[in-house]
Amino acid sequence: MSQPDDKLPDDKVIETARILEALIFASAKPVSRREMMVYAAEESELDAALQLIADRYGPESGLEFCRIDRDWAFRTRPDVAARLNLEKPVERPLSRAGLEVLAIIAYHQPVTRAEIEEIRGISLSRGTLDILLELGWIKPRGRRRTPGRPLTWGTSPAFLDYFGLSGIDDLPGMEDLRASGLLRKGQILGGLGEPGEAAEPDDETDLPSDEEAWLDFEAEAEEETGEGGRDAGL
Amino acid sequence: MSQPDDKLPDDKVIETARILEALIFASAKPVSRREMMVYAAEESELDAALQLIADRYGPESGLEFCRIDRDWAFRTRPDVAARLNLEKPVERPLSRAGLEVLAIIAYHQPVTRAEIEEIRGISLSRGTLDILLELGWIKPRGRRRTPGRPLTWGTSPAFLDYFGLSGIDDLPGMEDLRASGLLRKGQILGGLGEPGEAAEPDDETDLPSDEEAWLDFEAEAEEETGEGGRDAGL
Amino acid sequence: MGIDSGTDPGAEPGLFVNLDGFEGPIDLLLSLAREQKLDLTKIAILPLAEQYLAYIESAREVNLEIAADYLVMAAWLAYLKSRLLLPDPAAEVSEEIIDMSDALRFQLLRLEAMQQASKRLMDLPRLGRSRFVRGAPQAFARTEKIEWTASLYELLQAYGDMRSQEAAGTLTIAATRLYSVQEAAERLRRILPRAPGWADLASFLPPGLEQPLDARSAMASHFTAALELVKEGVIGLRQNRAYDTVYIRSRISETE
Repeated sequence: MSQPDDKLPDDKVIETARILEALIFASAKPVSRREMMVYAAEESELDAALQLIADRYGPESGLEFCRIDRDWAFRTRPDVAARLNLEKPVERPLSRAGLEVLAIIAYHQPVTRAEIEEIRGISLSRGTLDILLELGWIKPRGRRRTPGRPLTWGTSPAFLDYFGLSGIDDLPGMEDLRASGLLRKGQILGGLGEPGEAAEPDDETDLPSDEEAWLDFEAEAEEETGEGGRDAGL
Repeated sequence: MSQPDDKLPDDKVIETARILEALIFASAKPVSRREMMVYAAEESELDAALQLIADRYGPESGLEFCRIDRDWAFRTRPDVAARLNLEKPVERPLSRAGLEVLAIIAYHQPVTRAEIEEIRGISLSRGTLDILLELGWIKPRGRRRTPGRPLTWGTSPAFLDYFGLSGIDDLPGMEDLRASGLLRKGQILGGLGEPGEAAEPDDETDLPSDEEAWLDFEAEAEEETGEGGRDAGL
Repeated sequence: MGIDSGTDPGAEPGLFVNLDGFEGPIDLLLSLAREQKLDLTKIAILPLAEQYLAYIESAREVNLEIAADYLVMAAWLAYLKSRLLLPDPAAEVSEEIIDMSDALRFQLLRLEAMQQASKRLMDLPRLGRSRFVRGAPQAFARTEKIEWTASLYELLQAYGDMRSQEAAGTLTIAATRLYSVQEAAERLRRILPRAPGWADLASFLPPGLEQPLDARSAMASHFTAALELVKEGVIGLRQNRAYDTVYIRSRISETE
């Protein structure tokens, strides 16, 4: 596995190195010499090509070209890996219930917990809203001006960001959904409808900024946990 | 993305480049600037590091350092892939209608469903947009400021990645098509009474750049929700 | 949508006019123009219009069902043709004809450009075809952090499914008093021990159910609740034959 010092790598070796570099990059497992020999005319050419790749992935690179037994693979250099190892994200798809609740909040905001349950026809488990809240995709949107002054929910800027929407208005309306085949049959019953079109005027229309909605929310938390004065909120 | 010519990259930039190279190399999906900024002190350092990586992966490498909109990824070079016998995933081929609609969305974006139908002269069958949406290649691009406020569609970052494009301007023949005026929207045929009127460009074509359409959208978002539009999609 | 007929190619063997292969009237026009190997920018509109009309006519003769889009175009072209054939076109009229012809030409060129663009798009070095991603992607790890993921498609699909079900009429008018099974069970648990012996289940329904839907809903939820209570061993249920009255009795009062 050595390139004679007095000779520059010839074009053939360079070409083989390019192919092997791509092959090893795209392979899920380390690549054996046997697999690589498909692309090289002879053993010495293979060795020269491997040497060329090893040279390209020197200490100035964040990667190294390693031999594992008789197989070859790219690995993150340990010192770089240590800097990259912050948190390992484990991706998990959002549950069906989570998707449904998120969709309802997105389309019907501001919407109360009871209304979400009404639309889904099933009671909401505590964890579902928690996950959405933790994801930062939903946020409190003030209180409904009805008895009990229930808290309403809406989507956050992070929601738009994640789904690549420029605004809530970007969500396809009923017509768009039906036209694209996502809404299957028949007519839609009136009432709940297009995104952004709230069913009833709420308190939150009086709350111009997020900040105030949050204040309101915090006040509510107080009310629930401590014995709190009645008029903590507004 | 420029490194002042009179300065060699300093150690900090070299180190950041190593980390980013490893991060992007290890990821199957394009890595966003936001993810990368975790490892760079400032934007200029990030740009310098990306430039350094791009320089290391020239044509002598079997890999290409690709910009996909504002994200970056390593992909094998197409000329090398032709020589590799890698397993290719089985794809359900898009129908001719699907392909045409995809091209129209790509070249005419943002474009409404009605405009797509006008260009093709035939109504869009249910499921065509649905398939493109399922593939993750298209996404809503805000609403047109015309009566009915129809939803417009555009392509997604995944579209760019799949077709190996850095941006919409890279679409094959885009410049010629723009120059030839063939990307004009609007209805021309079908209205028996007003054949001349129809050829007029519509509102949206008056907005030459995405930026303006964007501003337009933000203004609307502010009106409706009272929240300032964030840089959600970009 | 488009052309619904003739989808079964074996059905009519003698058929030589087939609209199935076309993606709409403009596509048909393009294909007619291509047969003539005509330069679209210089194409004479009149013969093209005539060919289109003849094609649609022959499709009609073999009783093909022709989609409205094709017929609208046919009407438009027939109008254009009549104008073009006008013996002595006044200045105003000829201007209109030029406009119409130009509009048609533009529409043809525009669709052709998009058809070519779609081919060039597919000729690009596509991912998984000519460009490959890292085969062994690595997530850097020290601590685990759950990242919930969802796609816009899934979100829209979930919403679409929900609304589709709603539209099918199973879940309607949410504001009315529909009894949940849970509520019904609580109600039965509360009332039943006070009732002596076997009694009609219907007599346990809450009062004031004027709407038939409300009554049906209450009956359904009370019946389901009753089944659950039977499972718990709290009550007994009896029905003498199918569709007959359902009787209910508390086991608790029985043992006491």
